[in-house]
Amino acid sequence: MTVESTAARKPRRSSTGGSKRAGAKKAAPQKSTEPELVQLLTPEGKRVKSAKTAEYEAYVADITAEELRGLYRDMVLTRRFDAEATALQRQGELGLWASLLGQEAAQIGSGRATRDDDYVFPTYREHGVAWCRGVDPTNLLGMFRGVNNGGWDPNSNNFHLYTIVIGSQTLHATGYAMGVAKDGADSAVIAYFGDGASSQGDVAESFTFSAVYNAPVVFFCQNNQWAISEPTEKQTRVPLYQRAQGYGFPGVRVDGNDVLAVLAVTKWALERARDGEGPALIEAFTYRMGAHTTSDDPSKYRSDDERVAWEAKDPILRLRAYLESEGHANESFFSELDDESEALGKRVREVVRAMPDPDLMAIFENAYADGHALVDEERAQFAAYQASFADAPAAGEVK
Amino acid sequence: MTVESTAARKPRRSSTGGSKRAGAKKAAPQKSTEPELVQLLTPEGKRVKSAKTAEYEAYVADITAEELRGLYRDMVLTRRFDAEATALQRQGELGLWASLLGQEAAQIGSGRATRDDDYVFPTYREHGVAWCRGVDPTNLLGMFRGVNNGGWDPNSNNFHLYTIVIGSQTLHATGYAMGVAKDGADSAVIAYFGDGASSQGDVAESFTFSAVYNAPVVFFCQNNQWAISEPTEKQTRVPLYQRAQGYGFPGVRVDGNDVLAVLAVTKWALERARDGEGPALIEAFTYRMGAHTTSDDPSKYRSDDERVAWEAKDPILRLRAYLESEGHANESFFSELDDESEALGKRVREVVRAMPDPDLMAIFENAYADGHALVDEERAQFAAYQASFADAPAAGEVK
Amino acid sequence: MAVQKLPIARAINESLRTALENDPKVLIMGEDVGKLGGVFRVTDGLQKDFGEDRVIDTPLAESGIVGTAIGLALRGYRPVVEIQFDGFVFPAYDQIVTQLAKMHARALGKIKMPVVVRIPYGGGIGAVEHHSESPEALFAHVAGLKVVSPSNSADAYWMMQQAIQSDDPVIFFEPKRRYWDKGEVDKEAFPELSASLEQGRSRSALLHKAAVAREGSDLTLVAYGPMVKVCLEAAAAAEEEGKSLEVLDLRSMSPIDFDAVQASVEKTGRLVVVHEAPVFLGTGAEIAARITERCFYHLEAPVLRVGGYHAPYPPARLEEEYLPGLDRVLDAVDRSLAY
Amino acid sequence: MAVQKLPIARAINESLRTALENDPKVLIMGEDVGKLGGVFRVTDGLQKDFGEDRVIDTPLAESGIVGTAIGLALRGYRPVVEIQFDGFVFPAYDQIVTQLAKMHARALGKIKMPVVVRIPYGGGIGAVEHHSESPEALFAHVAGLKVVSPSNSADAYWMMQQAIQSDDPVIFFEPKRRYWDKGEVDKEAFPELSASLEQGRSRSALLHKAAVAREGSDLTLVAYGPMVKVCLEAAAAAEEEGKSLEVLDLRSMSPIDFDAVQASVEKTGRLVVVHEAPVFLGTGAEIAARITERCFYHLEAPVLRVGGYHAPYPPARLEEEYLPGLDRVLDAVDRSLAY
Ligand SMILES: Cc1ncc(C[n+]2csc(CCOP(=O)(O)OP(=O)(O)O)c2C)c(N)n1
Ligand SMILES: Cc1ncc(C[n+]2csc(CCOP(=O)(O)OP(=O)(O)O)c2C)c(N)n1
Ligand SMILES: [Mg+2]
Ligand SMILES: [Mg+2]
Repeated sequence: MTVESTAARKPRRSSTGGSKRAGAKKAAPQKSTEPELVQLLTPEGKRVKSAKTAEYEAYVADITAEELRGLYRDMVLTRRFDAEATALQRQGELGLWASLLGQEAAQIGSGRATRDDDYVFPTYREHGVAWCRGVDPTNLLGMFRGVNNGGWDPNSNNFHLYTIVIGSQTLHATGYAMGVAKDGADSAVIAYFGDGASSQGDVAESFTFSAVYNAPVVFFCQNNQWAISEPTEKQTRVPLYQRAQGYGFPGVRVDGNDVLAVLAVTKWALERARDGEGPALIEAFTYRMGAHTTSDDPSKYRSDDERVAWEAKDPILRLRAYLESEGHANESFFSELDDESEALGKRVREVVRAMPDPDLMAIFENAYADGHALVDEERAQFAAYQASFADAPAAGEVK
Repeated sequence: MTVESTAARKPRRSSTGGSKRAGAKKAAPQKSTEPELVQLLTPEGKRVKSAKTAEYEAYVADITAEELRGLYRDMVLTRRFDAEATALQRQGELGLWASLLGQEAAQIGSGRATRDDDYVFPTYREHGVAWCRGVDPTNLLGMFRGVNNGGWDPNSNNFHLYTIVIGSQTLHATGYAMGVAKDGADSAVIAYFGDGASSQGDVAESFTFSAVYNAPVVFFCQNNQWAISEPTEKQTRVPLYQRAQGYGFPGVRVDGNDVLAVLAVTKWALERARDGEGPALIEAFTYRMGAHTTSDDPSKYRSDDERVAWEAKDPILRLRAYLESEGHANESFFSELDDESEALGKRVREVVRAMPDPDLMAIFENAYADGHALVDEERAQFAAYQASFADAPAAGEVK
Repeated sequence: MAVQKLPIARAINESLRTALENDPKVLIMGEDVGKLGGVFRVTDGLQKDFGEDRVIDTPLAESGIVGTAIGLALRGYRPVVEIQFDGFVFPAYDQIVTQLAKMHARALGKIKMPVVVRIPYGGGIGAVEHHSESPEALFAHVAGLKVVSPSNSADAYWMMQQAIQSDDPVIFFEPKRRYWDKGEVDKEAFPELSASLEQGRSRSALLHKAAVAREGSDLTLVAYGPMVKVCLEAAAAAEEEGKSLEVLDLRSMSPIDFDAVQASVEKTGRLVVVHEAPVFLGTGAEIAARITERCFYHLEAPVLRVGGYHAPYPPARLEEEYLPGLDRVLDAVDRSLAY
Repeated sequence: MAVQKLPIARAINESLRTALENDPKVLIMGEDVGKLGGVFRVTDGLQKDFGEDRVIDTPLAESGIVGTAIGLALRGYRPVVEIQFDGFVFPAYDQIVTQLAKMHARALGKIKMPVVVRIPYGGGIGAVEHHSESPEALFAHVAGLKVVSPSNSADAYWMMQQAIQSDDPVIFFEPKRRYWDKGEVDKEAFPELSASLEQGRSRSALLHKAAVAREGSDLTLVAYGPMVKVCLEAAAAAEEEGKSLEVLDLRSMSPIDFDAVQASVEKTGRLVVVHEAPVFLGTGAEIAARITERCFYHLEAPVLRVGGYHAPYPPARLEEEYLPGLDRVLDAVDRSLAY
C-alpha cells in the first residue's frame, strides 16, 4: 500500500547550502513493508494457525460446524440479496444501488461478532451487517428507490441509518459509545467506514474523542482498495490500520475476505471495548468486486486483471472449500441454501415492486419533532395548491 | 502525557457472555512510557550528546559562539517585546495580547532554522518566529490593537498572516508546499500549531495531504501543555509526536525549552523536506508560562507549582548559563543587550501609541480584489450617511 | 426569592444548572466549559457541582463536539454544547447541517435530536477576528434547526429551559456584548416548565413567540438579541421627537413569529428590521419579503433594513461604525417615515 | 468552427481545457477528477492531456481540498476545485467562510485568492440524500465570495473563463440536471477574454451581469441556473394565455445585478423569483426586499417567490412536487397578476 505520490516521483533538486547532508539524497517517502494480514482461512480454504494470530484465533477456536454453516449462509444470502438489488436497479425499480459484492466476509464476520445490545453505525454499503442485525433487507431499499432517506427504526435492531456524508457516522458512534460508558453498560459500538473515508477530518476527530474518553467503540474500516476511482494510495502512504497507534489505541489488519479471521478479530476488539480498554481500529483488507454504485463505470479507472486476481480470494468460495473439506456441510445444505436464496430474491423483488410512493404530504412530515410555524404554513399552502387542480392525484398516487 | 480519561477511570462491568476472556479484565487505556526528549542543553546549561541525538546534533555541531549569542539575543529581545505588548494591553493600547512567555526557545530555534526562501505559517502566538523572519514586531500589534486583521505583507518575509481559527493554517501550509514541489523549488514550508490544535480535523487532513503528495512541509507543534484551560491529556492519550507515524512520516519530540535542540531538529526536518523526503512532525515540549491571553486567568485551572517547576527549565537562563560557562559571552554583551531590549521596548511603545485608527472607509476596502456591486452600493450609502452629520469626523479620526 | 436580578450570562448559568438538576440526561460539553467555566464563565461552577461526567471539557474540535453530541443524543442524552465563539462554529457546520438538522426526518421521526448548540455571538466587544460574527441566517435557512436568541435575562433563563426541553436541535445565539446586562428573572414564572422534564412534549410555544418590548404606533422596529437594546434606546430617543415606535423582540429566527410582526405592521404601517448580521440575505431580507407579501396594502413605506455591510467584520476600531447604532436606526426610521 | 453545439457539462470541460492551456498556473483538484473525469465527466480527459500534476485526484476530504487550494493560491496557482455534490461542500465550509472569503481583506489586499469552487447542485436527478441541495444562499450571504450559476452552455463556457480569471474566490454552481442540455457556444465571442490571462485585472463585469432570456411586459420572472429553463417554459405557456412574461437570467447571486431586475420591474410592475433552494432566507428574499425598496411605487403586487420548502430535501419520488415546476411558477404568476 505504500506509494510514491506524483510529487514524490518528480525529481527535485537536492538542498543547497546549509545542508549537513549534501549529496545524501534519499529515496522519497518512507516505505513500510506490507504488513501481514491476520488470516485464519487461506484463499484455498485451509485453516491456518500461527503464534501471531493466536490471540485472535482464541475467539473462534471452538466454533461449531453449525456456526460455520451459518456464516456461509449469511454470506450467500447477502450476496443473493445484493445481486437482486443490482438487478432491480437495472430494471428501474431502484434509482441507485451500492453493491457489497466481494465484501461479504468483512461484513458478515464483523456483523456476527456483535452482540444484540451492541450498536452499529454503518456507511451506505453495510447490507451484510444489516442482515446480521436482523434488519429486513427490503427495508434497506427504500432510500435507493427514493421513497425515503432511511427506512428503518435504528433502535429496533441497534443498527443506525445509512449515512452518506463520508465519515460523519464515526463521530456519532463515538458519542454513542461515550453514552454507553456513562451508563455503565458493557455494550460496545462499531463504526464502519471505507478507505476513502479515512481521510476525512471527522474520522480523525472520532479517533481523538474515542481515545481521550476511552469510549467502547470499534472502528471497522473496509479497505476495499477503492474510493470510487481513487486507489487507496491516494488516501495514505502507509497501511491504514497503522493510523490507530498515533492516537493511542491498537490497529489490526485482517484478511477481509476471511470470514473467520474477521469474526475473530472483531470479537477481540469488541471485547476489549466492553472490558473498558477503549477503542480499536480494524482494517479489513478486501475488494469491491463490482462498481462503486450502479452509476459507476470501473472500466474507466481499473483493469479487469485486478478483479480477476481478487476473485481467487472470494470469501464465499473459500469458506465453502473449508466446509466441504472438513465435511461440515453436505450437498443438501448447499441445495437448500440455493432454494432459500431464490426465495429471498423473489421476496425482495415483490416487496420492492409493491413499495408505494410516499404520500405527498410526507415532504413536510418529520421536518421537526415539536413542530415549526413555517412548516405548518407551507404545508397548508401546499395542500391548498394541490387541491386546486381538478385532477389532483390522491395522496400516495403521485407520479 | 498518557492519561486515563474520566470515562476510563469509572469502573465498568466486565463483559459477560460470549467472552473468551471472562475475568481477564485489564487496566483501561494503553500506556506508553514517557518518551525521551531530544535535548542538547540541559536545564542547567550543560551541553549533552548521545547516540540517540547524534543525527540531529550534526546540524549544530559546528555552531559558532556568535551564532549562539545571536540565538540568545533573539530570545531576550522577543521576551522583551512580548512583555511590552502585555504591558501595552494593560494600559489599554491593545485589546488583547497572546504572550509567548516560556516558548522563546521553541520559536527562535525553529525560526532560525528556516531559510529565507522557506515559508512560514504561524498561529497567533509566533512572535518569536516573526522576529526571526524579519517582520517588524510592531506590525504584529495591529490586529491586537484592533486596527487591522493582519498588518504585514506575507510575501515580504515569507511569513503568513496570523491565523486564529485553530488548525486552518496547516492546510494552507500543505497546499503551499504542494506548490513548492510543483515548482521544482527546494524550499520548505513550516506550519506552527498547538497541542490543542492537534485535535482539529484540518490538522489531520493536512497530515494526509502532505503524506500523499510528499509535500515539503514541517509540522511544528508547540506543546505548551495547555489549550486555554485544558491540559494536553484532554487532546490525546499518547505523546503527540507519535501521531505522525500513522500517517507515514516521522515524528520527533524535542525539548522545546532548549533552543539548540530545537534548531537542530528543525534543520533536520526542513532539510528532509527539501531533499524530497516529505513531511515531518516536530513536537516541541514546552510551557506557556503566562496566561493564554491577557483575557485569561490561569489561576482558575492550574496550580502555581507547575509554573514554578517549569521556570527551572527557562530557555533563556539555560542558554545564558551555557554561554557563560563556555566563555562565549562577556558582561558587556549582556549589558548591551539590556540596553537594546529597553530601546526595543521604547520603540514598540511609541509606535503603538502613534498607531492611527484606520480610515472609516476601510470597512469596505479589500472585501474583494475585483470589486463587487453591492459593496460599491453600500460604500456609497455609508459615505453619504457619514456626510449627513454636521460634525462628521474626518477620515482617520473616528473613535 | 423567586425573582432575582441577574446578568444574562448568569441567567443562562442558572438555567443550565436547573436543567442539570432536573434531568440526569442533560450534559454540558465544550472547550473550557469545565474548570474554567467557559471563556465567558457561563458554565462557571457547573463541573464542580455536577462532575466531569456531566460537564465535559472536550478536545479542541468543533465537528467532534457536535458529532459526538449527536451520538450522545442517539443514546438518550440531551447535550448542551458550547461553541466558544461565533466564528468557530464553522468546523461543525457540516455535522449541524447534514446530520443534526436532518436526522429526525431521515429516520421518519423515529429518532429525536434534543441538542442545544450555544453560541456567544455578535460584535461590540473589541475583539479580534472571528469573535464578533452574527451567522444566524446561515442556520435559519436550514430546515430541521430552530434558531433563537434572547435579549434579556428573563428570556435567557426561560428560553434556555425550553431549548433544552425541545426535541428539536436548537441553535441558541447568546448576545455576548450583553452578557453582563442585568435583568429580573423569576424562576417560578412558568411552573409548568420548571417541573421535571417530560421529554417528547412540545414546549416550543413560548420559545418562538415574539414579544412586544415597547408599544408604539408610528413604526415597528423588529430586532433580536443584542439589537433589542439599541432599538429600545432608539424608540426612547424618537419619543422625544414625538415619534411613537413599537419594538418587537423577535426572540426566534427560525421559526419567525410573522403573525406578531404582521399584527404590529398592520397597526403602524411601517417596518424597520435591525440586526448586526450583514443585511444582504440576513434575516431582515426574509422578514421584509414576507411581511411585504402579508401586508402589501398596509405598508406605507418599503420595509427598511439596518445591519452589517457586505464586507468581512472589520477590525475592532471600526466596529462601532459597522454595527447598527442609535443613529443608524433613527436614520432608517426617518427614511421610512419620509415615505 | 468557432460555434459548436455543446451540452453544459461539455462546455465547462472545454472551458477548463482552455484555461489549462492558457495559464500554466491553473490546476484542477477534487475527488475522482482524474482518470474518471469526475462523476459527471466534467473533467473528462483533462488529466490524460495535462498530467497528474495539474489535474489532481485528492484525498477524500473537502476541507483539505479547499484548504490546500488556498495554500496553492498563496503560492501563485489558480486552483479550480470540484466538490463532488452540493451536499458535500459543508466539510469545507469553514475553510471557505473563514479563510478563502476573508484572506484578501485580512491581508489588506496584499494576497489574492483566485480559487474557483465548482459545485454541481440542485435536484431533479432522482438521487439519494445530499445529492440535490441548493445551498447558494449560504455562500452569497458571506462577504468575500462571489457566487454564480450558468443556465446554458454559452454562459457555462464563458462564465467559467471569467471565474478562473477572477482574483476573487468564486463559488461556481453548476446546474447538474441541465448538464446534458445542449446549446451553442462561440469560443471566439469574447476575444478579450480568450487572450492569455492577465491576472489581477477585473474581468468580472460580464460574470455578474444578468441577461434578459426572454422579453416581456406583464411580469418579470427572475431565475438562475436550472430554473431558467422552467421559467422560459412558463413564459411560453403564459404567452398562449396572452400573458407576456419577461425572464431574467440572474447568472450571479453575489453580487446580484439589481439594476437589471429593477429595470425590468419598472417596466412590468410585477416580479416573481424562482429558485430550487428553500424560499425561507433564499436569494429570493433578498431580491424581494431590495427590489421592493427600489421599486416601491412601481410594484403592483408584492414580489412573490417560488422555491423549495422549509423541510429537508425530500426523497426522490417526491422531488418533482418539491421543486418549482411550470405549474407552480404559473400559479405564482396568476397570483401576482391578480393583485
Ligand atoms: C463528504 C463526502 N464527500 C464525497 C462523497 C461522495 N462519495 C460517495 S462514496 C465516495 C467514495 C467512498 O470511498 P470509501 O470510503 O473507500 O468507501 P467505499 O465506497 O469504497 O465503500 C465518495 C467520494 C460523499 N458521499 N461524502
Ligand atoms: C476553531 C477554533 N475553535 C476555538 C478557538 C478558540 N481558541 C483560541 S486559542 C484556543 C486554544 C488553543 O490551544 P493550542 O492549540 O494548544 O495553542 P496555544 O494557545 O496553547 O498556543 C482556543 C480553544 C479558535 N480560535 N478556533
Ligand atoms: Mg473504499
Ligand atoms: Mg497549547
